[in-house]
Amino acid sequence: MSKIPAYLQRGYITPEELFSIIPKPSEERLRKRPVAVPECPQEIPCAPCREICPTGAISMPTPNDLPVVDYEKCIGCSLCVQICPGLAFFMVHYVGDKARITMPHELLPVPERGEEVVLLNKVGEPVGMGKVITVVPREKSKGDTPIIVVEVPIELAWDVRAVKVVRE
Amino acid sequence: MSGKKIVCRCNDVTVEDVERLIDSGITDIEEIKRLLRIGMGPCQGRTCIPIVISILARKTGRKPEGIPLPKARVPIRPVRVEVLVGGGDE
Amino acid sequence: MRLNEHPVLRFEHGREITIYFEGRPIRAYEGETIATALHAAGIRVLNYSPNEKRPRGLFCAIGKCSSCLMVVNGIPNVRTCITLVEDGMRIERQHGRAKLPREAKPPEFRDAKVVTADIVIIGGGPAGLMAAIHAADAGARVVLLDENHMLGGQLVKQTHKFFGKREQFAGVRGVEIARILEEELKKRENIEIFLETSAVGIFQEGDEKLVLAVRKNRELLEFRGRAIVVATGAMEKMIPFENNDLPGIYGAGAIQTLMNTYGVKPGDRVLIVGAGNVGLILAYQLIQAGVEVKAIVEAMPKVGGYFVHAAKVRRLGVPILTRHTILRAEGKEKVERAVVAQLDENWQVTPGTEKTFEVDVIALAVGLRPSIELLHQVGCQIKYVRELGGHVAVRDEWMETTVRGIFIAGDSAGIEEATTAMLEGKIAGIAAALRLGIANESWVKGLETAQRDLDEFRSGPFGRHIADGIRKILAEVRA
Amino acid sequence: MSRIAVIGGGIIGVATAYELAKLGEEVILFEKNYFGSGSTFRCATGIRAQFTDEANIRLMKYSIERWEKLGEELEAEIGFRHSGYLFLATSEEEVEAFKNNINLQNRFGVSTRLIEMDEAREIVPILNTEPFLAGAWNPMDGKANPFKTLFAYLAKAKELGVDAREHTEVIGVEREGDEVKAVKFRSNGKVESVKVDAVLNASNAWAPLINEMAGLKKDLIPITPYKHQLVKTEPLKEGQVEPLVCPPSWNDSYVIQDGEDGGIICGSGIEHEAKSLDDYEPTYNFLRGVLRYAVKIIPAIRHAHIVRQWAGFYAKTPDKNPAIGRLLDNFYIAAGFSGHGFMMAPAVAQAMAEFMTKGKSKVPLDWEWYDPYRFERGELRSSAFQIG
Repeated sequence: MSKIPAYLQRGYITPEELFSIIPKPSEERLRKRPVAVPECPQEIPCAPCREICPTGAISMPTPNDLPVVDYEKCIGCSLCVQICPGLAFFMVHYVGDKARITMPHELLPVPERGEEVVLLNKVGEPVGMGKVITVVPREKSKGDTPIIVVEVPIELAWDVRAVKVVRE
Repeated sequence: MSGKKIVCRCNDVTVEDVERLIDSGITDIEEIKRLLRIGMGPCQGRTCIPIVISILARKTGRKPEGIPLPKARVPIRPVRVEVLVGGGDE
Repeated sequence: MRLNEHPVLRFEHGREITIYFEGRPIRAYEGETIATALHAAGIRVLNYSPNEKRPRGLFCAIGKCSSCLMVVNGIPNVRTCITLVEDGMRIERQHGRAKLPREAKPPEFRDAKVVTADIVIIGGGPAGLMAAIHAADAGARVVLLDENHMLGGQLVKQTHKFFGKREQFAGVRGVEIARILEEELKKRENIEIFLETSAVGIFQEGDEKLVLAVRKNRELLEFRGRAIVVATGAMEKMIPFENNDLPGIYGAGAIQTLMNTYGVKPGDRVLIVGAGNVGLILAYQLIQAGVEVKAIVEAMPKVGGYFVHAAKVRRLGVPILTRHTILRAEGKEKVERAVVAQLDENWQVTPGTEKTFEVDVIALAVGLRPSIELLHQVGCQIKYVRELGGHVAVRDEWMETTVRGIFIAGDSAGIEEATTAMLEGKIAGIAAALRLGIANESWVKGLETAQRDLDEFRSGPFGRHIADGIRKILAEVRA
Repeated sequence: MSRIAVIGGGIIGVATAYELAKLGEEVILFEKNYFGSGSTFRCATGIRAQFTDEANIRLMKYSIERWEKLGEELEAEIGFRHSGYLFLATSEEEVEAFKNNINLQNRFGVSTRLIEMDEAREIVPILNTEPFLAGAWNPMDGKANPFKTLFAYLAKAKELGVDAREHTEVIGVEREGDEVKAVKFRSNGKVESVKVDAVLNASNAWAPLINEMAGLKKDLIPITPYKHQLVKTEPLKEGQVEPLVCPPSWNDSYVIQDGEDGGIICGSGIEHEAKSLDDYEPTYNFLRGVLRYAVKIIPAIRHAHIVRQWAGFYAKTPDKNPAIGRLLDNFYIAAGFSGHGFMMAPAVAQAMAEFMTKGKSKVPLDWEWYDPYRFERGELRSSAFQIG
């Protein structure tokens, strides 16, 4: 029996594991503009990201292949984040000492622009607070999924993948 | 409430009941079905039969492939008698 | 316990009415089932079992497991999970085996309503809908029946977006796919639809096939046609553990029905057993409905479903305990706690690893098996194929079983996905029309396109497993 | 001690194997499917002495006496009880016929009596009394659990050394002159042969095939399988329809509560000749036809749910009486029970075992009446009354 990848035993993938499968965008590229990074390490029959990408930046010879993003071709439009059925696409953009993470948010309440939210890492632990920069509501999203951009400390750029909205 | 592992809800048959019968030498699923009345209740065997097959496979070393599924019968879900008699009756 | 808002779904209630549970008035809405209304009112124990007087509650929610039998208006053995509420209904818990009412009048004997068509399609889920659309386009007169009050099968409970390719509805939510297919169906004048209609048996009378069915639990129907497509989907497996019959333990599908069809929360704190796609998707749906998921336990050493589904619930704080199993449920009349433990390499419980979760719901997502009862009953050859979820009907590349004129598609042909169910439905619908000589040869092309799409979909690690199972089935046909 | 092969693992074969072992014989028992899979496990569970001829009345009176003590003898719970049979008359002519039958039955010690509908309603509280004029009621008739009974016989038989083989098909009977010498059988694809001193053909519907293997004419004992179907409701509280209730003029339709789970079993005279010996396909015609009458007997059944319909064989002879006796020097038959095998088994098994080993039996079985050669001679008996 082949060895079971650690991410399948735990249900989440560490940055090290992820970047052993796909290349990590360069610091320069991360600072230029948002770049799409698929956290999709498993061969499943799925192709909407490739189909929706306006610049052909996502390569995937057959639907069962892993999506690989050509970071230079990626214009940071977020359509892949909106459409991805597995909610596995994220965009990362380094801005000063912060990182802006674009992520899907299919829960209620949907945060508002400017709202401070609890940042959750890949196992749902709160790791700090962050500000919501942008909200694309469900009606405006190409994939019926609201997406939000959240500002997080740069060192958490590869950890924060969800938020929790806490209101009085 | 005792910690029973229920195989058949319709007749309150437990894993232990099935194992005991198999240990006594009854290993044909048709015979197990009739002696414990598994699959003869209102659920018509939907929940219990796969569990019995897996217990049988485990206890006898047979493959599930080799254990025949007891026949499904008309009607495949319970139907009220008055419906069968007075068809078309609203 | 009723859901007022949901990030994806909108709930439309029928008229508010009153039903009486053991004399106590309870608010209910027209269009919902008795069990749903009772559940919303916090009533978990529906009856006491015949021999051991064990409390029993809702389990399957689709009229199959017999766990929800109650006395309704004096009539015993009513399946409350599929019987709709009516104003003023009197509902009592059933205690074991029931007495029939002492006074009754013999009903009149009447002929059943007869509906004829070329092809009778049983099941209005993704497979049946696609079979109907394609058989109709190929020129057949089609009648489609489904047990539920709406078309779409399991799709209507799916809030997540589907995988696959764009032409296979990838990126579209299940609920939305159901709506699109239903619209397509209704555009076609040669399709007749019967909802709330359960097929209960197939009889072969010469060249004609008779599908005996019951509508709304009170009307007998005879569907007569020359070909049948059985697209009856799947049902959930159950596993034995201590007190596995305690009220508050549900099949995953039952929770989806309560929550996503009727807008009723199953409880407050849930333990899920099984980290296949069903368990993972359920966890996400529960969180969407505002229910806390304490953990998912999985006996295998890895997540069985898609990794991306696991990652979605992990980042919302749900632990996934692989190599763990449920030992027992605890509670007096309903679930109060669940005890789990770790498994070693030999699938034995490691002593000292017991963990207790304070939960009021245990959801079983331990796998599905094909609903083959009709196929088995009518005499199709049945074979156990593990890769396809258990016993399945032997069928050829055109989805035709060993009983000529009876075709299958979707989960009833082998547990897979809605996407493949739709492709199989297309094949079965076209094949049935071809076999009857209704469709001309040009339709073979469409059928072959669907076959190629299926091959492509199944070329990954998940699909290869299925393809292995299908090869075993096809070997049986050739033998 | 001689070695006897019993062919057929239904109630007659299993019970006779037990009786033979009890008499010290070495018995090998063959069943091609699983035990009980032929007609026994498909039966309607009823046991009655209300027949219309002396031979069957006397045999069944004795059989019921054996049934009473059978559980004790086999040291197992077999679910036998005196739940009675209630026949209902719909016309004055039928009431007269009932009276004649009752006289005959009383003459041989069977306690049947004519009752009025008030009493009938006491016996069956949910009975529809309106269409009926009177009932023939024998409280000593009854029912038993066919599964438990067969397995109780089988367990005891094995204890006494019977070599009981299921999924083992007899494929040949070796014969020299008027004697059978060996039985050839197949199990798991393997063919074997065993030398025997005697053979009993207890394979009911399949009996003509075995006779043919023994070199006899296939139609020497003309047995035709008729599909006799039943439908059953979900389990219900016991005691609602305890006896078998049957208005014979309504196409022999009947209802009886299963003694085990209380489900109501409904049968009828609607029959179809089986297309083959594996044609157990239930028919739509029967499903609706049987219930049409059942709801008139017990109107409250309308509220119960049918959970299954199945078919078994009435292995019928032309006069609907079984063929019991000797066919060759050491080749015997007890088959063609025409629907009465289960109820007759305790008596027939004992009689057959004694007859095979001692040439005579103390069971009041009229060997002349059941003589297997009567068909060849064209001497048919009066048709045995056929219910459950």
